[in-house]
Amino acid sequence: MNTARLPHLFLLLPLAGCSGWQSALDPRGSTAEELHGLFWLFTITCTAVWGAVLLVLAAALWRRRHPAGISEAQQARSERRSGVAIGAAVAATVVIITGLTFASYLATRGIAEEHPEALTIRVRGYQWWWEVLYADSAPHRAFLTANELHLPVGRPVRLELATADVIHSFWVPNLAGKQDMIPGRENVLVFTPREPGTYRAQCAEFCGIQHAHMALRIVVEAPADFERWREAQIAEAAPPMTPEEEAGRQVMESKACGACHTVRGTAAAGTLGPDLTHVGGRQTIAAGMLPTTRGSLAAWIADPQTVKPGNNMPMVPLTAEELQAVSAYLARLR
Amino acid sequence: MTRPPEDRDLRDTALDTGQEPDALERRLARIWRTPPGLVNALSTVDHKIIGRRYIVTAFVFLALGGVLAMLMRLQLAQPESRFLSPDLYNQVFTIHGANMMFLFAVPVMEAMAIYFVPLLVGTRNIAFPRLGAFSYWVYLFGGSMLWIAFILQMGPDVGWFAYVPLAGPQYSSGKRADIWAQMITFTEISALAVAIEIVVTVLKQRAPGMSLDRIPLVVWAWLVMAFMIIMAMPAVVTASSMLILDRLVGTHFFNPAEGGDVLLWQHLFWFFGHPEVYIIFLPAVGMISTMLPAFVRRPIFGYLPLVMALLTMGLLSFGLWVHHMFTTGLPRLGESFFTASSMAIAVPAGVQIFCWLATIWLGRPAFRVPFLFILAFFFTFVLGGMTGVMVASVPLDTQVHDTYFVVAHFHYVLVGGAVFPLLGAIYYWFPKITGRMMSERIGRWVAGLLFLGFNFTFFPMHILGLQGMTRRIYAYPAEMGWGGMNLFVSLCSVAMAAGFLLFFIDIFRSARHGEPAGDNPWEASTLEWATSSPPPPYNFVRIPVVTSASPLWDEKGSLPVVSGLAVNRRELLITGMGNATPEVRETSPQNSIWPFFAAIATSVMLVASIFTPWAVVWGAIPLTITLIGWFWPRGTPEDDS
Amino acid sequence: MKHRIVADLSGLPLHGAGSSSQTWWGTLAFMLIEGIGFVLALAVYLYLASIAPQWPLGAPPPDPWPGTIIAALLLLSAIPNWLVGRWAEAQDLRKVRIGLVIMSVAGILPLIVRIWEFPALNVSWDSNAYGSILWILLGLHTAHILTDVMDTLVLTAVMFTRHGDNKRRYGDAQDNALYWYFVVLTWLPIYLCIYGVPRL
Amino acid sequence: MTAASAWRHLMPVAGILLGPGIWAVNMELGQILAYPECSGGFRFSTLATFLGAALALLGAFLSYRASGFRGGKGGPSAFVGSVCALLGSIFAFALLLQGGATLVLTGCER
Ligand code: HEA
Ligand code: HEA
Ligand code: HEC
Ligand code: CUA
Ligand SMILES: [Cu+2]
Repeated sequence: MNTARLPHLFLLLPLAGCSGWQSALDPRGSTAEELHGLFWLFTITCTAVWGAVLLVLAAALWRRRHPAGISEAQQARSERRSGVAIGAAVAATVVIITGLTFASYLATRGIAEEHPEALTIRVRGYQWWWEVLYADSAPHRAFLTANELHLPVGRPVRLELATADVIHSFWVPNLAGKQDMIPGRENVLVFTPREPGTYRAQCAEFCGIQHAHMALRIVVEAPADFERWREAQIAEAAPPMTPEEEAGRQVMESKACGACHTVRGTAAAGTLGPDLTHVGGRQTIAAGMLPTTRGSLAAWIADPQTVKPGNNMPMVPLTAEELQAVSAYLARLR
Repeated sequence: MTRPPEDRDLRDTALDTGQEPDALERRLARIWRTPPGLVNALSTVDHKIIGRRYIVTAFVFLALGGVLAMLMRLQLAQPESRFLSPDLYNQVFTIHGANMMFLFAVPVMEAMAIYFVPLLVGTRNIAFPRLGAFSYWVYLFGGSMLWIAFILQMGPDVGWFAYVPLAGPQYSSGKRADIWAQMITFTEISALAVAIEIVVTVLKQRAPGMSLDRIPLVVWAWLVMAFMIIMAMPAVVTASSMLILDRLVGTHFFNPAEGGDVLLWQHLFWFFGHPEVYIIFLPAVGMISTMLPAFVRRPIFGYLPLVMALLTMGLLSFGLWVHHMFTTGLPRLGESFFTASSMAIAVPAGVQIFCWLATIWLGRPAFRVPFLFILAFFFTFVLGGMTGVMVASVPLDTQVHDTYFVVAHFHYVLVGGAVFPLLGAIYYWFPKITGRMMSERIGRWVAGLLFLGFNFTFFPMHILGLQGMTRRIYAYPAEMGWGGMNLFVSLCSVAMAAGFLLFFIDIFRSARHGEPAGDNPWEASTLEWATSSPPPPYNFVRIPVVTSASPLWDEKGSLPVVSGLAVNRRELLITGMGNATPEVRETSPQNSIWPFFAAIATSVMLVASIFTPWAVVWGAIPLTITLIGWFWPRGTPEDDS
Repeated sequence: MKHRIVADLSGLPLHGAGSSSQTWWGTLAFMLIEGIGFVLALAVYLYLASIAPQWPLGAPPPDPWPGTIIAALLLLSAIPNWLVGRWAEAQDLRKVRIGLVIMSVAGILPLIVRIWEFPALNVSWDSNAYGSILWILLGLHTAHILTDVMDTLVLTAVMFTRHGDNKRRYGDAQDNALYWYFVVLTWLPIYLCIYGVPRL
Repeated sequence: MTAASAWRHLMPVAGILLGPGIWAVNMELGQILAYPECSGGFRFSTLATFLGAALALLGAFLSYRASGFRGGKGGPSAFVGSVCALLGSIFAFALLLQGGATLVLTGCER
């Protein structure tokens, strides 16, 4: 660590600031906005109360006192006044608490509105990645993807949250509060993204060894862009363009890959791992660990346990050419 | 052991002839003492010896837990650090939390009670003292089991509340989660045992005249704590036992595929878990109420509302537990009821703060070290209480739940609300325990380092949580921008470690070379200061009589006492619940090795049952034998009636 | 600090009964702890029943005969139990000895019947959550009876030794009787849950 | 112990019996009633909560009366009565806050 940076650390504190792509202090969605307001109401009120307590404490410590002490009658009077002051403070507490509680109730109601026209997406948590299902009334237009969500700006979205194994929790602070994914329960998260951008979500419930690396990208875009993306996702996997990519496709189908992964349009039809039909087009792989490039794909496939120790993808032994081929193929799948 | 006939039923009045000035003291010392030697040390039932052991052991666990904290901070100081592997980090935070909550915080509060309740209420020993001996060994063995498992890399790694299905048979292999669950059983048995002792001592062994409105506030706090332990602990033992059964013999309590429920675990755990934190907090609050008068030189203002606040918080705390489950998808209306109760608890909390402020206002503060810790408490705990009120709001909690904001909240209330008052209490009562004062100078450094170190370490965590940093992550990407603040936090945590290190140094130094304290160095008003420092084995030469809530201030000249108790056996006084009118004399057990053996038998049975259910059956046999040995009458004078 | 004697308590008796006895309070404390444990187990039963699609889950309702016999045995045993309490209060050594032997038997009998009660539940502990909680409820109460029987046996043995004729032992016998009432009483809600709720 | 003396013993602790007791029952009701109340129909939870608050206040008042309307001076009975009066009031406050929840929320929110 560079010790020259030490003084600058103190600057970082205020600069740590209010913007961020995984920040509750930078609301870009309906729910997050409401909660942001509630947060500041509570923070300002509570800071004021805390400050008042400390002021009274300081006054109690350092107020001027009679060096010779006071008479019993004066003492009794002071005690009576203290009693009244305490009563007043309790009354003030009751009023403030009631106010904060009702603010909380109103916000609860505000974020719980139902939207029949919401876009419904099912997100299922796995140890340590996210399966995403865009449902559709026409079954051939439904599709699976992983670790990334695209949402049209301004339209309410309804996430149906499920889990395949342990408890996970879906949290995209810029857009909404979190909701747990619990085995045996069907939980729902509803919110409306208000501003386009790329946001980061992270699993917020301890789910095992790689809980730290279970993140999601959420891309909020214009409705037209969203539809374009959706059509592309519905389509089958892009065909290989070069002999190397063709060899890669065969690796996918013949080696263990196909036992766990699906690439629609090929023989690979496993469901134990993320759907790879359009993996090349995603921003990251391994649930937010690496940016999607041909090189990182190769690094991941060559040794997933070094990149993300303990995760559920085994190291599949491949020759160097097979590795190059399959990563070229997967990079092609946009 | 035969005794001369005139020894039968010898009363203390008989020794008052004035011929030998110390006859009574020497006689009592002989009857009540614990002789030297290993076997006698293992057989002692003197609450002061047991209490001392308990306190020291709890602080050892604090140090160990703090070392784990330092390891975590080292790992988190930089993004994607490779200092700790994910498996090791997950064990470290689990054991840090479980150790601090189960092996430090609750035991230390109980330990202080074991030592001080009999002295504060004016009796010779705690009720059921052998239970206390048993409790200590069970606690020691259970805590050791956890740490030995960790050293053997079999440490639990599922978080201090071990949510299922992660901790269940399907997703947690090996014995790690079972070690956690059985550690719960150990600590709950030992906590329940002490709770019973406290309840009976406070209700039935108070000095004559110590009516309900004259009981020291810390004793009230310990009484409420004891009742809370009795009502809350069964829930967590039920949960942990069901977990072991699910894992060991195939029951389905938490398996939704076979009619079980994942949330059942959370309900059971948090029904215990929330009262648990008030079990830790209320004694600390009591300590402040009892210490404050000595440092503002007047009685506490608002005795009645303070008692009410203790009772209200104790009861109300049993209805808050779902505030740990706000994001589980339960109906918001039901959850909001828990918001309401969690908000309402701020009222009695506020009452306490206001009464203390008034006490300081009306008094004349003396800025000695215990008082400095009380001031540190005000700053820190009230801040923690504010963030508590914030997370009590359902919608707000949906953003900050499971983030470092909550980590900040609970460290603020735990360290600010419990540890600071505890450290102040140690500085306050160390003279009574050892006969020597701790160092004012070092104490100021300790208080300063801990106060500043703590706030600089934990305040930024509020911001980190709001900026998206979730809990229980062994590493975070550099691109998140959390690195700078985490580094700052880790650096400041060194100040805390330094503060605690100085504290331990001061303890060791003062125990040997501290200034001799005398009976009442703080000129305090409660009964424990009426006897010598350290107290003799029998606590008081004669049981005192109490005529006010500040006995030593209101009876300046001499302490009223009663006579007539026997001195040929261990005897104390049983008094009534309301007014403490003397009812009967009662004997107090002699030293016995059986609690130690019973603790060994219990521990063997509990550890073995992690591996096979038959251990419960077979292990019950030696346990039964030791229990028979414990309760079989021995024909000692204490057995007379 | 100097002392001044303000009262002489030499006249106070040694060791009291009822609320003046520490072991009485200890017995109450144990009753409280175990009572809460039972209430929790019952709460878990009702909770699981409330979320289940049907109840009982995947098994016929338990056969009520062994449980009912035990209920009858326990209720009947309250009579000798009450007598032992009275005799202990009167400090009648011979009668207390007989009474405790009877109570030991009265405690062992339900345990024997219980051997038939577990299979009569018609479900195994590892079949599903319903089976699990049923076995726990029954197991808890069995442990309850078992520990109290052990207690009673030891107390009976002590009564036949030289330590028997002692105010403390009579107090222990009274506490033991009090606790047995608790064992009997706790069976009732458990019985209703196990055998009544499935038939609702 | 006669009925009258039993009553006399219970009065000072009315606050701590009624307040927490009603509040505990109401907590359970709040969890259970959310489901049926979502589908419309009479809001039993509102009735129960406000009625409960009134009863808790009654308990607090009874305790206060038993204490002789004194601060707490006058023996353990007065002390207990005053403590329970304050305690019962706080539970009544918690019940009122819960009642507020039933007024703002419908039971359907998840
Ligand atoms: C000593 C322990 C202690 C104490 C005293 C408290 C006190 C409080 N706690 Fe905290 N809490 C914990 C220990 C403690 N807590 C722990 C360990 C956890 C996390 C467990 C885990 O997940 O690992 C936790 C978690 C926790 C949560 C769950 C958060 C989450 O996981 O999402 C909540 C939510 O309601 C909560 C609320 C409160 C409240 C309302 C109080 C109140 O009692 C605070 C009341 C005090 C004050 C309010 C200050 C004084 C009052 C005044 C000055 C009067 C005026 C005040 C106002 C007008 C507001 N706590
Ligand atoms: C009483 C309770 C208590 C106390 C005092 C502390 C004290 C500290 N805690 Fe901890 N903490 C918890 C209870 C507590 N904690 C709980 C319950 C959790 C949740 C666990 C979970 O998620 O499951 C938690 C989690 C937790 C986390 C979150 C981990 C994660 O989510 O990934 C962090 C992170 O920084 C942390 C840090 C610290 C630090 C820096 C201290 C410092 O205050 C420590 C101070 C340092 C010392 C005490 C060391 C001094 C000792 C020596 C110098 C030894 C040498 C001396 C001799 C040998 C004589 N704690
Ligand atoms: C036994 C199961 C299994 C096998 C076999 C397997 N994978 Fe995986 N794979 C997974 C799992 C599980 C993940 C998710 C890992 C994580 O993020 O925790 C994954 C993730 C991936 C990813 C990243 C996907 C994303 O969107 O982040 C790629 C690419 C991938 N695997 C390619 C392959 C290839 C190529 C092969 C064969 C050589 C293969 N996998 C074999 C289970 C498997
Ligand atoms: Cu999934 Cu944490
Ligand atoms: Cu809580």
